[in-house]
Amino acid sequence: MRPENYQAKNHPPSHEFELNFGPNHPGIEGNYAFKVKLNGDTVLSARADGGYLHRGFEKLMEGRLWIQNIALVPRICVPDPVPMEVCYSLAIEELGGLEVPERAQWIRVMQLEMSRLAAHLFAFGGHAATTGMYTTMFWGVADRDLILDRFEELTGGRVYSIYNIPGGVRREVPDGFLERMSSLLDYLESRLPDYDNLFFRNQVFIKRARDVGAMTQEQALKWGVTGPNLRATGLAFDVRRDDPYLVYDQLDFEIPTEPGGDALSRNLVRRSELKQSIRILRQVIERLPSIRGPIRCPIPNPLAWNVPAGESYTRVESSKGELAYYVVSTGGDKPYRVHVRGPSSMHAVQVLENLAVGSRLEDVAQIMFSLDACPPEVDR
Amino acid sequence: MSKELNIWLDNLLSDIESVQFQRRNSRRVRVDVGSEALPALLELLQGRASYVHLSAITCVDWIEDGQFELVYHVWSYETRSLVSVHTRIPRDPGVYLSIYDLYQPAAFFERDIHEMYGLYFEGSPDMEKFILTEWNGPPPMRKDFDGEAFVNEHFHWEQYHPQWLKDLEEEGGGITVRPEDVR
Amino acid sequence: MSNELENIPIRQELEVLQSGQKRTNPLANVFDGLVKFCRSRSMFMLHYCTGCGAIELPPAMTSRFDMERLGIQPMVTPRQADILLITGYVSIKTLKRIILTYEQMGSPKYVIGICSCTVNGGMYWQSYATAKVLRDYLPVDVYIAGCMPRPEAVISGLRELMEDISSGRAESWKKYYQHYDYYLGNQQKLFGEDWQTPTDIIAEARHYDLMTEHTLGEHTALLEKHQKPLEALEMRLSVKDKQKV
Amino acid sequence: MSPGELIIELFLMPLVAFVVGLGMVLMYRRIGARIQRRVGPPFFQPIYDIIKLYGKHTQISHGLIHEIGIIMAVGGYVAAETLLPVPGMSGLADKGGVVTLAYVMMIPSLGLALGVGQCANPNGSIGISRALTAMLAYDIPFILVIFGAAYVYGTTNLADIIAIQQQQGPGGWGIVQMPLLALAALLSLQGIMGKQPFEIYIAPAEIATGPMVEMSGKFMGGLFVMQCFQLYTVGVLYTTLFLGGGEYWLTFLPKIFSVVAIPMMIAFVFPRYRTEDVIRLLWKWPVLIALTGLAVVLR
Repeated sequence: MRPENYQAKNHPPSHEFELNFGPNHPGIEGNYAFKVKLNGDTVLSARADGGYLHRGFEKLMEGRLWIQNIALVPRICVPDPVPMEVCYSLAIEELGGLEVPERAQWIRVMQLEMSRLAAHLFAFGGHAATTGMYTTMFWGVADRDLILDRFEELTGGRVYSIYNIPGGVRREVPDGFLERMSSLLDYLESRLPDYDNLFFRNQVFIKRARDVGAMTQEQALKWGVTGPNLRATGLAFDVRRDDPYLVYDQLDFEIPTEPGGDALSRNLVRRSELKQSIRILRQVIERLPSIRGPIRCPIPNPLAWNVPAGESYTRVESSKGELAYYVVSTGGDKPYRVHVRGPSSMHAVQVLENLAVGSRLEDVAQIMFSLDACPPEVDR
Repeated sequence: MSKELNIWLDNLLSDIESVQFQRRNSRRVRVDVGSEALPALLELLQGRASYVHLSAITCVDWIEDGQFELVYHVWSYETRSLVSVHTRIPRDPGVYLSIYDLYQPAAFFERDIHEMYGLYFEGSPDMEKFILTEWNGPPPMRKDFDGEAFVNEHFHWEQYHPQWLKDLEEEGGGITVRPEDVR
Repeated sequence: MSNELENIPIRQELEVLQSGQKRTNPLANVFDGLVKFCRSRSMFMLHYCTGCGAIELPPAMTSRFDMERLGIQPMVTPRQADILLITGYVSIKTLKRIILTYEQMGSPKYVIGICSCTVNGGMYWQSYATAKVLRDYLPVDVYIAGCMPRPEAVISGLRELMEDISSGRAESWKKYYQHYDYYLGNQQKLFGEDWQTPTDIIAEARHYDLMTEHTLGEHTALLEKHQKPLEALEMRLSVKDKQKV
Repeated sequence: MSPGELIIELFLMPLVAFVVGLGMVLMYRRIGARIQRRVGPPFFQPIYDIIKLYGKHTQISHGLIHEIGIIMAVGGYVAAETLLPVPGMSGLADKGGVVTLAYVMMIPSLGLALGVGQCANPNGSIGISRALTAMLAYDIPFILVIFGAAYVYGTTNLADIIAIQQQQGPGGWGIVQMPLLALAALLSLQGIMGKQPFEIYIAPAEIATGPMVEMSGKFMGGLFVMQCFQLYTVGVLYTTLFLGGGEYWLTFLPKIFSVVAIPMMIAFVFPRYRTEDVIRLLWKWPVLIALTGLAVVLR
């Protein structure tokens, strides 16, 4: 049977050609596409093409109740959903003037850090897979699954927990959860040397990832890079420390940086952040039993809740970078406008296009995965 | 709030007219400015006060006032504070100036606002469609575009009427509020 | 419109086709059975994350749930794939690519709709950008509902498909040829009248001997009217260095 | 040997190679699964895959050259199997010899290049150009090793090489006589098999599995069969040159399986090198080791 595909056309002789990357391509994170123009193996230009995951969240939210949107927001970033819920809840709390009980804040921090651990394990696993080392991905995803088990125990949902509501969290921490969490952290810590040997100190990987997609600190600031990608250029900026929310100002943690600004540095930053997240979680486990009190403040009937008019801009540090929500209320039972500023909207479009130029074809996927771009955040 | 910011904000008031500012808390400042003075204000913020990071540009459609509100959120890594610059422009004809020269991340946000609201930014490097390349309708985020009506017109939903429901209905029960009624 | 589809007696038709295919040679029947069995035990799934449900596929594939022990492994191009997993909501832009991908896959091919969104729009029922009922556009073999279904549910859905394949029930790919007019009509309604794909489904239907009275109709007539001759994808080329050429 | 026996052997040798190769594919996938801490595929998985691929309804051909390419790819290895002596069967080994074998082993890559070129898929073309470059890289140490081995044994006839080694017992095996050449051969084996870190020409994340991108149905099945033959060929060749061949299947099979297991285990703990790094690495270390080995044996 003949293929349906196009007949090859005779082109004028040239060294340049265009290659489509995605949307159906294993070198793409999620459902995203870009077109690269190549000369031999060198990329001359790249052009991103998004919208494959567009659902019109911002429009949907305008048509739903404040509380209904809680179920909608985690879907905006699938690998790292908890910061979305927390950020949206923080915005409503600021608008409605709600005081979140301290215990709820600590539980939120715990959740955020669990989500960060899971997302980072997923991120460098994916990066390893683009360079052909599937073992790291297999291990990383399996270890991430153990964190998802704890999520399930705490919230009832594996991926989307819908656990944070304006005013606090939905459920009390189950009995014995903290002990199980603690033993999970012990396990993850014992796994870290394995990951080092297999991946982060693997000479072949270092040779592949060094100087790939490198940017200087000035470039990163100019392009609006945030999160681990910015820290990989040597600037110690973290929303958790510099614009603190919840109880992060009471926690003791470091902000790891790397000088290189390349794919290797970005991965090493994620590797160090795993350690910091484990450290934060240990502090939470230690402090949480001593903090008693309610887990949420009373809120009006959510089905007829008119949030006071005003606007708020809240930011949290997700595993990808700076995540922000701009919420406008006109005093109705639905938001007037919600704008989601996903960190990947910078990384996956401009930064990727800029970094891809001059790189090699075999490094394009590496650049995308090392930036940890999350296409649903871009498309929304 | 740090000291420099206070000094700087005082200077600013003398520099540009029609600027109102409001401190919301130690790290958030809201500034309202006329649309003609906004680029100059942002230039000052970036050049003189280290607000180098453009966090987001948000567009809000105030259809009753016939205006678009543009909010520029800029962050300073040094003073660790966020300034939200609000400005309003008429909804019609919906053209404004790009701030790409000042902040490169603006390219994405302006492109996004262009396809979602139909607001054109002069001087932006790339006003091509990005997300809605295969969308022929009006800019969907405008308030006068009714998404639900569009959906009801173009799509239909699966009918679900299993045997157990039929049995219930025979006994006089059944669904009291059907999904169609809610929609 | 989905009622229209239900009225079409697909099952009976297939049984007729299958009994027609029953060969007289007992050895050939054994061989057919073997091939069917192997099909069910070796499923290559296309590596295409169309929506958020794709986040539960890596756990299902990797060390914890290990799909490979059921003979399922990811494949990279549609040419080699047997099953297309539609993981979650499909935006209209993605749906076009899904149909292109589906038509490029080699028969027999199977479609699995994962997540509630593929069944009925799910929580995005209000959204202007997502298609609501997947089976209007493609024949679906198995639906796995849930938002999102756990890896266990994904695997149990795949096992159900395995059983369907080995018992010969999963024949939906034939439905696409037999009722092409219906599917094309829905696609045209969503994508516009000039929608066309590079694959000549009608010629393929003739090749497989799967033409029915539902294959051709008003929509395929519309397709022929708008069909442009297929050309190579546009390539912008420039010759920079003439001496090297 | 009577012509009748020869014909039976010519038929039987590729068949045996295919069956043993299926076992090797299974071993490859099981080793991967164990390293990745999971169960792995069932015992008959490789054969299920091949039957299924040949049983697909749609067999998309991109023209005559595409089909000829796959026939060359599989046929090249089938021809190679008849040149490789195994216990009880020596086929054409007397007439061919190791030099012919080295040539025959290049045919599959060239055939693949022909077939993929016909597909006109840019990913495939990039992949095959990488594959041919990699071939250039691993063939130089490989030819040096063959030269050294032929010099040591004083013959290029594989049947004689086996006989010489078996007369002297394990002490006379190639791996004892010329350890450096054996090491160089093991390194270039990784390249011949195309496993990580020399896997750049497949590279799913970059060029969507390169040469295989347009292969479907029976063409893909052909490539799966080719993979069985490939693993078998490299295993048997290495065993013949350095591990004394096999007198009985009972000793021969463990030898060839353990030879291919080494590159398989390496493959799962390394990412892939870039093309230029592949060439740099393969032209540096294995060639240096092989040249030193040659100097030792030529002294």
